[in-house]
Amino acid sequence: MSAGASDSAVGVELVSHFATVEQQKHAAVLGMWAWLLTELLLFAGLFLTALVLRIIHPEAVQEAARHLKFWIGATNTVVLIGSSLTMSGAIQLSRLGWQRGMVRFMLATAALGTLFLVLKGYEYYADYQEHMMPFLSDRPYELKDSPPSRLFVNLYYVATGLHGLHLMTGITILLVMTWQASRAGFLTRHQNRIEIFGLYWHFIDLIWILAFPTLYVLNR
Amino acid sequence: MNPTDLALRLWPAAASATAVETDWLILAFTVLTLLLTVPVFVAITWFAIRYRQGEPADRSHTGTRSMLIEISWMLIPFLLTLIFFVWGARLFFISKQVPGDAMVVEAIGRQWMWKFQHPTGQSEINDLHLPIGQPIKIRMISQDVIHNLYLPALRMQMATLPDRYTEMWFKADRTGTYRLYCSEYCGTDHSKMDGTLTLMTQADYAAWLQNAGAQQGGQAGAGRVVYESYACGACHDPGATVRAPSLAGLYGREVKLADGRTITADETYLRDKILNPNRQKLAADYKQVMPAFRNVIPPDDLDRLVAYLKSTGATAQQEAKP
Amino acid sequence: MFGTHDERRILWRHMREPVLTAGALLAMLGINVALGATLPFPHVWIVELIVAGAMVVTILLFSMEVRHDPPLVKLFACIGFFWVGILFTMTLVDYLSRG
Amino acid sequence: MTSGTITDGPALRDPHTPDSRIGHGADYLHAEHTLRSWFFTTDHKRIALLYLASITAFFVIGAVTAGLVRLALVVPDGQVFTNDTYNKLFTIHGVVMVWFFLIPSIPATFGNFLIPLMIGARDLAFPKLNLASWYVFMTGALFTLASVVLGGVDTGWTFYTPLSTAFSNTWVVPALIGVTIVGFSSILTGLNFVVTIHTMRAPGMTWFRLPIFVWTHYATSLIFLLATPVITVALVLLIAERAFHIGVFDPAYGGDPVLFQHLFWFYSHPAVYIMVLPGMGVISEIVPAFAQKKLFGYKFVAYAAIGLASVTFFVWGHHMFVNGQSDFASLAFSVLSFAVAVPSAVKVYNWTATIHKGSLKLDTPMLYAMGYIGLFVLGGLTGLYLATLAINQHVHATYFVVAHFHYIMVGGTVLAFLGGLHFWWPKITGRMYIEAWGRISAFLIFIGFNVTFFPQFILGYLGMPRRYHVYPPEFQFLNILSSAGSTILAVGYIFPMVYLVYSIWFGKRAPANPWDARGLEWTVSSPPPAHNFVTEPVAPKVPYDYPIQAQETGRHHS
Repeated sequence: MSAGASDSAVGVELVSHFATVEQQKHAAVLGMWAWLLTELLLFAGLFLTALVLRIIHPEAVQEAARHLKFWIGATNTVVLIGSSLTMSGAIQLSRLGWQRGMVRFMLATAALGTLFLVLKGYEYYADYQEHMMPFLSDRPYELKDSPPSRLFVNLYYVATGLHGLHLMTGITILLVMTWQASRAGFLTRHQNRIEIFGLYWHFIDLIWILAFPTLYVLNR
Repeated sequence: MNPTDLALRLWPAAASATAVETDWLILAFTVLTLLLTVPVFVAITWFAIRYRQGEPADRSHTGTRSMLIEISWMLIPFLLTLIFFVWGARLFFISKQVPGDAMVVEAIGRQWMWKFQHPTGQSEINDLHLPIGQPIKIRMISQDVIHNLYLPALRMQMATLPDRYTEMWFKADRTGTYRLYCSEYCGTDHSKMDGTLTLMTQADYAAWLQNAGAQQGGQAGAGRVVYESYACGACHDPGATVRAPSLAGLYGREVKLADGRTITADETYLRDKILNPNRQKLAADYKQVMPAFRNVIPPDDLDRLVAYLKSTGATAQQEAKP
Repeated sequence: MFGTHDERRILWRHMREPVLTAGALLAMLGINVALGATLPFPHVWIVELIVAGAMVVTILLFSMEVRHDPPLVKLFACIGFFWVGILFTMTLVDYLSRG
Repeated sequence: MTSGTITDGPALRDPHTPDSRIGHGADYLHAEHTLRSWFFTTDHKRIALLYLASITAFFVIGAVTAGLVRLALVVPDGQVFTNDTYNKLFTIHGVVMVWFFLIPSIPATFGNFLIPLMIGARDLAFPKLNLASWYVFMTGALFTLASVVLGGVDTGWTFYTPLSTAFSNTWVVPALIGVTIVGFSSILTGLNFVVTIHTMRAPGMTWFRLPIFVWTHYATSLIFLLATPVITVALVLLIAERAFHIGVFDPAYGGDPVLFQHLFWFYSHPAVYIMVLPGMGVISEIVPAFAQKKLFGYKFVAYAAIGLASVTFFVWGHHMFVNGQSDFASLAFSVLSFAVAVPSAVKVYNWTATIHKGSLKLDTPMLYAMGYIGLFVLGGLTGLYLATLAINQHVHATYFVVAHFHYIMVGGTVLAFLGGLHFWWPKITGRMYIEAWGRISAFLIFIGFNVTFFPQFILGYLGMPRRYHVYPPEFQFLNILSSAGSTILAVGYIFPMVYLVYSIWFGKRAPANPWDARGLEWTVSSPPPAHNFVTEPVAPKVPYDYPIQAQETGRHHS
């Protein structure tokens, strides 16, 4: 047997309150884009805060940014770009109707996403070791001579934490969908779910592409 | 004139040229507002009567160009209101350009009191005495949350921020007693963070500084504010939920301590008890619950607080003697 | 997996664009990481910002396939960035003009 | 793409619908009866009623706290409550009224109920998401109510840091979490409306055949989507700062509390238009219906809705003229604020021109609409006073501001909400209320409102700061007047609650179109069938095709 192409056609099942499948697909795409708008503005608030901190306390922010784990951040960016590639692969195969290959690509995507979180967790652990958690009352802060640096470090935790939360949500949805998609007939009824989820996944990637330079690179 | 003189006032007193011009600005703006709205109200009422269903009326429409109407009733009010933008902006920027010869008064906002310090060193709490005919710059900062110093008679206010200095300046030209407020909500006693602004002639101001009303009679009064701002009364006032000794009449009295000694409550005793009450000289029948105020209360506040406690002591003794 | 020659050919035809996109993203990331690690000249952040912007555009147009989307979706993709622009510009008007 | 050009759709027929199209079969209220059929419904009409019930409850909470605030202010020396209690009361009033009543009020009820009917769709694009948004709303409400039950919160609805993060000793975190969660409900509703209006319009229902109500809800939804996330993140930063000491605004370390205000007002100024635009939509439906005349300048009003939703994002700094932002920024925000007046003015003049040479019926909804026009104009123009830098320097954070935004929010949104409620009540419930009672309530509310809030303009100009429990005695007379007015207002609010509820059981049955109004929602039976349209809905060739057609075409009609 080949890559798992099923005999039945790829398609979307019509839900009753829509008139046509085209309308239904269009609505789904538009709905996801509307959601992504809100995600962008959510993170924009954090990026703006980073920029303002940089403007009012340039030295302190630079000092704090130098303590971030630049190479873990860079590696994590590579991991996310890789996960975007596998997600694109899953979308391409879903269009071809190659269900088994698609499922493998989806599992790979989830694995890469998890790898990102593991690396992120390790980074937090290293931060902890290096006394870069100013909010812990029982652990003296490394840069205690530069009070404003705390603000940037705090922002780093909120921004990466919120991004991690989005990634975790994404991985959960992806795994549930992989389980559904591994059953026969999924692609004949719900192919567009893969595409819609792909938009979300790529956008989480996009946010990180912005967060990495904002937090790690620009302030060095 | 006393601000409480009139039961119903419809216009606030103005004590500077800027305040008077602000009044003219708002009056002129109100005239424009009426010009723009009264015709609408009249028209609505008139149409509602004239074109009631069943009333015989001409309801035919000529082919007027709606485009022209739409653009004109958008643009004309906009351009008219822009006059007021320019006027308001001009006044605002004048009130931001501090003259070089301005007298600088420092202001500190704190939950829930104002402290003002004159250039000659005298300071006062909640009340502010200032000369007229002289540009005055108030340079201010907050010690905790955001406050806002509001002087309605001068049509001025400015936030006091915890992280940086802000300023406002004015040149008053009318003597009198006016109100000052904190206008940025700042917690429990926000509405008690007010006081009076006394504008006086330069001679009177100089005399006032000489007599240092701020330093002398004001000290105990200021201490009362300190007492309240540190919420001493939450435990020490009669009827407070936490049981703590009453402080009225304490000064100069004999106090029985928990270790059996008896001691006179002099100034040193009061200061020690405030700065470091930890178990030292604990009064009999009471538990040690009071927090230490060392490094919490600034020395000048402590002076005032002690002055206040001394004054309540004096009053109590006088009442007791005759 | 993907046993036959035909299947590999089809697969490559469909995967060429995602692979090239990922390659381009990695290359741009490489530039940014190199700049960030070496800091070769002052104000290097301007170049880094431009490269990051190019990466974002690449993801939008290629990974998210906005290129092939109807005008309405293109508008939706742009409008968010425009609004971020409003937020940043008007806030910076304050911070950059504070005395 | 489905939007855009005006084309004649297929099979356009006379929009004056014959009775033959009026539905048979069970209407949406009687289609099912179990509790489950209400709490797990995906029918936009039933979800609208779930919202109506919840926001009415919140309105009652907000109104009672407002009444207690007015009661406290009868005496100047703060004898009625402790300062802390007073502070908690006005905070609860603000939080509940803004986030749990005004913002969801018209969109979540009438928007939910009417948008599918008006555009000829069977439901919103994402019915399950619609139900989810109600549950999200109720979850947020639960957190906020928890903070109230635990002992209240005293930061004011603006949650300014560092008061909210470091100094308040009340239940700030649950309140913040509640408001954050409610934001998601707004986002989901807005998302649903945007997608629905783009993709679900009936054949032939082009953009310029949509009622203004749909246009204003589209504009509102854009604000939901583009503004709400920014306050979400601002509140998340506050929660992190207060609960975990992960702070970015903390002045103790050199943070800038003014930055929070920027993020807060980037949402909260546009939020005013979340409250105002749907109200404008309601008025734009009521006025033509009761003048029996086409809305004047339809296209201008439609564009003005989108224009307002956009320019409103450029003006937030006028809340911060004296808060420590730069003078140059204040200048920029001031002039941009004046530009907002333009699209606002258009609407008022357009409604007036619509009445001109109409055939007027002064029924309850129309009375509310006329009250709305008057109060909204005053509210809007006093907003310009506040945008004027020198005036703002005096009246910022005084009762002038309080009066101004109550003219917008109560005079605007609440009157529009009540007008809409009376206008569509027959459609929603299938019953008629007693007209005379409706008229009395409209008069009472209009008079009570003005007696309550007009004195506050004077108080503000005299210099009485807002949020003052203890105030100088010279302000007592005007405060008593204001409190007296609020009792009239309260009676005016209680009236509709009584006679509308009464009408559900004892009211006359409503015909499909009791007002002889136009629009697809009036072509279905009252209450509408469970699936909205029994036969394929047909869009009218022009919107507002009332008997009296006005200028724009230049043609003469009867």
